[in-house]
Amino acid sequence: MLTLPELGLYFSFLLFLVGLAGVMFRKNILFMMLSVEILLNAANLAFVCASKLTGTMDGQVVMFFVMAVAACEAAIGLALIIALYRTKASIEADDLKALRG
Amino acid sequence: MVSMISQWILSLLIFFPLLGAVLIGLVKDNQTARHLAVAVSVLELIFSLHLVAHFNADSAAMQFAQDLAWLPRGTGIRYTVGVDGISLLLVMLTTVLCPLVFVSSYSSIESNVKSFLALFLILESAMIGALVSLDLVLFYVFWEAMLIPMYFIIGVWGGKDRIYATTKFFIYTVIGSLLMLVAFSYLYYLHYQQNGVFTTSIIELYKTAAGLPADTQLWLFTATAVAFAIKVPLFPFHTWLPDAHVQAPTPGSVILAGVLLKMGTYGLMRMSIPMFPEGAHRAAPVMLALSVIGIVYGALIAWRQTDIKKLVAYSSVSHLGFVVAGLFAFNELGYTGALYQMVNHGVSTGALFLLIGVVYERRHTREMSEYGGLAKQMPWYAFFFLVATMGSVALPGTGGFIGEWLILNGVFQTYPAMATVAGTGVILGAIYMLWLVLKVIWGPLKNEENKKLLDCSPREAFVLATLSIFVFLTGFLSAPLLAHTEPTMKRLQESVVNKAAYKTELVIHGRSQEPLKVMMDH
Amino acid sequence: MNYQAMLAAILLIPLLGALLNGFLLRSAPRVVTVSVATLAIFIPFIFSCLLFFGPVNAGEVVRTDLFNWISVPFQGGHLDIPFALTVDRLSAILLLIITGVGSLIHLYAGEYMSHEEGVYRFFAYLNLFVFSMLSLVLGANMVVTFLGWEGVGVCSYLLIGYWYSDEANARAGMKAFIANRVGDLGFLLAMFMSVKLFGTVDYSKIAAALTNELAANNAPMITAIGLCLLLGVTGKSAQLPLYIWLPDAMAGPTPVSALIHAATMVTSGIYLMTRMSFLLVHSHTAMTTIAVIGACTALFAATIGLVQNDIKKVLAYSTVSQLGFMVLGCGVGAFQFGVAHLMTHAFFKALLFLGAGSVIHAMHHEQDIRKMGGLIKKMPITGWTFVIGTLAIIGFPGLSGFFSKDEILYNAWTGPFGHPLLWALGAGAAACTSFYMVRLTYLVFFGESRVEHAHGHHGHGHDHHHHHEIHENPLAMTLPLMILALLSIVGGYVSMPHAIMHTLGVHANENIITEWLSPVLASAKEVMSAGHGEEGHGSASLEWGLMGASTLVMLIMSGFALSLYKVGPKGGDSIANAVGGLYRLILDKWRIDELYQGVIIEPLKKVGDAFFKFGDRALIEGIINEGPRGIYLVTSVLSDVQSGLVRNYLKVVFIAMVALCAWILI
Amino acid sequence: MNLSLLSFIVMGITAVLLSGVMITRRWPVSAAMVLIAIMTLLAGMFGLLEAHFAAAAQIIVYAGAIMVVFVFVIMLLNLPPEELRYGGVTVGEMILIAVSVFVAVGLGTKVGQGFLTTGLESMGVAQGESVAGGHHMYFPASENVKNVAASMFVDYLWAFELISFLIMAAVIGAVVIAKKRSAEHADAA
Repeated sequence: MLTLPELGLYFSFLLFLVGLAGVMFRKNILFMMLSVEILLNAANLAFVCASKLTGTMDGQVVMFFVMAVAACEAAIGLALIIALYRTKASIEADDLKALRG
Repeated sequence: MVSMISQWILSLLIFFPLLGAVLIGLVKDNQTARHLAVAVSVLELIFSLHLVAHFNADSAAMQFAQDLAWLPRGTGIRYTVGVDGISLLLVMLTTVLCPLVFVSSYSSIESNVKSFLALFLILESAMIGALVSLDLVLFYVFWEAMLIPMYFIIGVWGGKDRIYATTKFFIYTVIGSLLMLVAFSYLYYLHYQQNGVFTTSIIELYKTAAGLPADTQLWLFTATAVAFAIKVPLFPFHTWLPDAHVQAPTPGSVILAGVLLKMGTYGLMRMSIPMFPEGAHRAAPVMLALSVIGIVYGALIAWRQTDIKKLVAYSSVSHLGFVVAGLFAFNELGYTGALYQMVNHGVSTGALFLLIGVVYERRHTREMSEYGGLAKQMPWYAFFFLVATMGSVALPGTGGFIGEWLILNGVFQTYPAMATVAGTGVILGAIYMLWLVLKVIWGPLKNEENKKLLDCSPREAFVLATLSIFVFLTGFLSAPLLAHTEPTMKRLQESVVNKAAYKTELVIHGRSQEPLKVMMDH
Repeated sequence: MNYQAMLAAILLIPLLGALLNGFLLRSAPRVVTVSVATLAIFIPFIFSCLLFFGPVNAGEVVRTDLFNWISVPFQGGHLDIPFALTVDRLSAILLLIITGVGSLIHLYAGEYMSHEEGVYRFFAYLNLFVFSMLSLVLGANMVVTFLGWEGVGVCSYLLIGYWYSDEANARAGMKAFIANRVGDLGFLLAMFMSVKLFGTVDYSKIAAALTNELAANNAPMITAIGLCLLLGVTGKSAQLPLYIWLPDAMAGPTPVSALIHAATMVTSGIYLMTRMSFLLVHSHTAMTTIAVIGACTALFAATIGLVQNDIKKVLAYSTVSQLGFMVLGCGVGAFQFGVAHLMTHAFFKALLFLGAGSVIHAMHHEQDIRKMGGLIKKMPITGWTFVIGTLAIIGFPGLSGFFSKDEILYNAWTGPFGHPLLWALGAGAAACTSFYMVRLTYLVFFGESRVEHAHGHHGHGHDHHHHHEIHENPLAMTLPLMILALLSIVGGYVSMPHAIMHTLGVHANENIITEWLSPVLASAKEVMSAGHGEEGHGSASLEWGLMGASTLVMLIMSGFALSLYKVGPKGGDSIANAVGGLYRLILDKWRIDELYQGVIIEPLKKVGDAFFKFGDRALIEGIINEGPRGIYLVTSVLSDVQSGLVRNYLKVVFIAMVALCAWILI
Repeated sequence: MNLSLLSFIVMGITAVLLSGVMITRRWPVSAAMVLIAIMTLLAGMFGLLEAHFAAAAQIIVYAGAIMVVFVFVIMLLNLPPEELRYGGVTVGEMILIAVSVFVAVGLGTKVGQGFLTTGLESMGVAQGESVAGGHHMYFPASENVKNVAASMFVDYLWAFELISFLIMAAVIGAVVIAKKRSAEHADAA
């Protein structure tokens, strides 16, 4: 018999796949960040399901922390986008290759 | 009130310099920042006096302990700190050296003053943390935290080849740390396998580790000992030291020689030997041989250097060879001597690096041939130089003598031949140090540029005089100082000789008890 | 004031003097500096006299524990080393010599150094030296003795290099310190062995613990202790093979040579051997080695002394040679005569050095005896006291050297560890001594004056205001000479030979020094007499015979020297030319320094260089640097994967995730 | 099949589909709007999982606060619509997609067989037991907020405090990064 949390974990996997595709195939940093939000939401879903599965509150607490981290990420990331747009007049991810080894 | 202070004193000592670092960030003016750093470190020194005042010298337990929850319960990782006879002297050495270093940095550091001071305070905090932590993870965190400020101190304020030196320093140390981490993780896992709970408490792991089979012990011992040997540095892991010392700014060299190197020997004394007594026994001949080779090797190389700082750096290799040899003599004479020699080496070599800094600031060279005859122009400088030299060559009446005497005596009781070879290091030590004195202090004042050198400023004289006093104080007041370490040394000897677990316990504001298992269950 | 406090005061007052002069009185007038320094030795001298004639004379041993110095748990018990001082009959003699001769030399030095600037440094070092020397002889255990042992070494280092602006002086100081350090290692090892064997380093406790059984069961260890102590002695007392530092040490101011390198520091080895006599006598090997080393040194150094032209160098080699006599005395079991010779030597050699200093002072630092001559007319007090010193050292009958030296020579033949061969070596050394001392004295004080001539060439006009008129020095310099001359005459009667005593009708079993030191040497005597059934195989006739022989040799050699050098310093040239190669070899001090330099120092330097170049730079650094190069090759391939595009990094994450899920499925 | 399970499945499928829709939008604003919808759906799923606090927080913090910031920035930048693809899909990418679809289907089948539950049980984690060991208690759904609070402010107090620092640092950092450099402007002018 399928239970809710198990199904939720599966959905979270699918959501994660789609989000990852978004980050991989979009070159606009804004879209990438939106996709990252999906990734984080998928993770949150997994945490809540795990909390339900194990019967503890740990998962939910961690989900809350993830949410806080997501907020930070959004704040810093968007600030970076603004700063980037100001200096390069572009938010194309492919323009940023400083990490090339 | 006192028990309240005693309970929190170690945490205060760890985090107070961090607070100081934050405050320095808020200050605008460089000069104010310097004063502030000195004030913070002096306050730290005053706080640390509480340890001496209230330390129970009859006990080998971990005193002033604090045991708090830190990471989630199931991991077994806790915030556990405490001080015993081994760490007490080293904590005091750290808190004494730091103010002196800050005072000396008034003239040696000119650029990015605030960042330097903040990094240095962070370093102090990490050093004290590493010395007092009784939890492997906590120890590891502080151990790595020491690395980062030092990396920047050498890399930003260092000499010409600073990047090379600091990278080398970093890579060497990190490789060692990783080995140590692997060993600790395996031990952590073994403890779980045997007892069904996770713990990183050093006190608990003493029991587990001592019961392991000899082979396992040998492996774990080797992994940890290599990590510490790199930090010491023991021959043949020493090549990072001359580079780091030569490139580091004066305060960096002082604290590197004074405290950071002692972390290696401290680690051997706190972790490797008592945790894996059986392994230590098996590895002892190798460790002794390496340290004796290091003594002679370092001394001979030191003799042939023309760069003053390099000479002193290689002398550190030689001196720390003595310390390691003392540790592996496996008797109280050796341990006590090693511990005492750590302190003395910190004082006398610290003084030597400060002295080098004094002339380097004036002449911007470290070549011996550029100097000569400074005694004529700088009589006080010559005086301090001689005192530091005498401390370094272990003249009776200086602390170095007590340390080296105890070490050689201890080694002699178990390995007479090794002690005899190591004893030649005493002769070679005199040769290279007096050679240095001959070339820098004595002789005719030939170089025109040296003829207008100024003698030590009052500030420099203050720092050097303080260290000189310590050189002699440790030489005569060794009995009361060593009394603090005696029970710990006895306990260590019991554990090593019987190859049994090192037994100790936490003393939390006055009462002795097992480490707290459950504190915050609702 | 009780005796314990007095004992502590004896040690601490010189230290106080050193600190006062070194720190507080740096800019004080010269007279203050000198008075403080001299008083800091003279007050302890008074205390020493009180002790000497009080409790020590009564046979007591005064002991005081100042503080607990080192205290370490050890083998279930405790190794406690207090900073303890003790004075018995042996150390009392040395106390008197150190403080007494020391006071005289301080007084003398005040005048001698009158042309120097910043003498506070000199007197601070000198007082510090006396402090170290006192802790050497007063120490109740080996570690306190070692404090003094190394302390005198470092003070000697500082004083030899006092005129540091000349690098040669500083180098001589360094050489002294390092040669001493080699010996110190021996002392250290002896300490460690006694900790291992007895669990203590306290002399009295070792003596109590050392039973005949223990000694018999641990014979190799006892021998090893003895040989290690001997190594220490060769360093400090300038014996073969470590004597090389002492002649160079003459670079220091002459009062230093008198105090340190004649009267006190170099004799500490004899003190140590006498102190440890109860242990040494258990090892036949060690004693024989000591005796052989002493005898060889005595002869060897004396041969070098024959041809030296520097007034202080001659005295230096003479000191080495005389120290050889003392070590020989100890080695054959006649410790009391070693000490007696130590004392008489302290008197006459201090006198000779101070006399030499007086000459050098008057001649404005000229030390070459070929440029002296006929000085006795200009400096009568210096001259005649010097003659007394010479007579004493060559063993002119009736003077101090005669008694102490002849007792040693007699014992070298007949003593418990004696051998006629040892006597022969000693007698040869004594013959050489007679020759070079008479040569020295004659060339400096008698004959034609060669002074004006030499200085005439030097005066380039700018020197005109300097009066080269040589005249006697003031009382502060001559008074010590006179006192020491007196002591050189009478000092030897403490060790009057039996034969003479009997002839003179003195009714005593033993001479004064033997009687005085009998408590200290009792256990050693016991062991020696047990080892050698018949007590002394000597006789009065043998004693007379040996005495006569050495006096005869002395007279012949002195006469030979006088006849040779009557014509001036070139008198010896005919012999020198006859044995040209040998002469040059001896003039170059047998080239021992060069030997050490070539065999030990230079190879060690090369090893150091090799360690640095091949060990550190090539081998260790090579491994360290090449290892990462291999890693670098791998990483340079891998780094192409790092495109810098976030997208590509994420693909890796994606692949990993899919692989993880696939792994779970399978 | 009860109602809650049915609605959960519907919500989940919708969310996945919507996310597919989201990543293919050309206009950032529409993508953000779709994302808000996804988050709302997720909140509903949280509710069904009896994580009421999480559901509320999801709506308030995510859909409310974070997404508003996104929309603000999008409007601030006023970007033009974007071309969807930057080039052809490579062979490697196609293989990747194929494999991932395969894996996803496989995983779905396994989940349908109760794989996760048995997996957890085999790891020794039963209902009502914390992996980290310690508690053995049952949390009634009606007290969800209380339970979360009990856990968060006792076990995770340190982490909670640290997170608050992190947020503060992020706020300050965002201001510093996005601030117009007055010096630069002065230079430019």
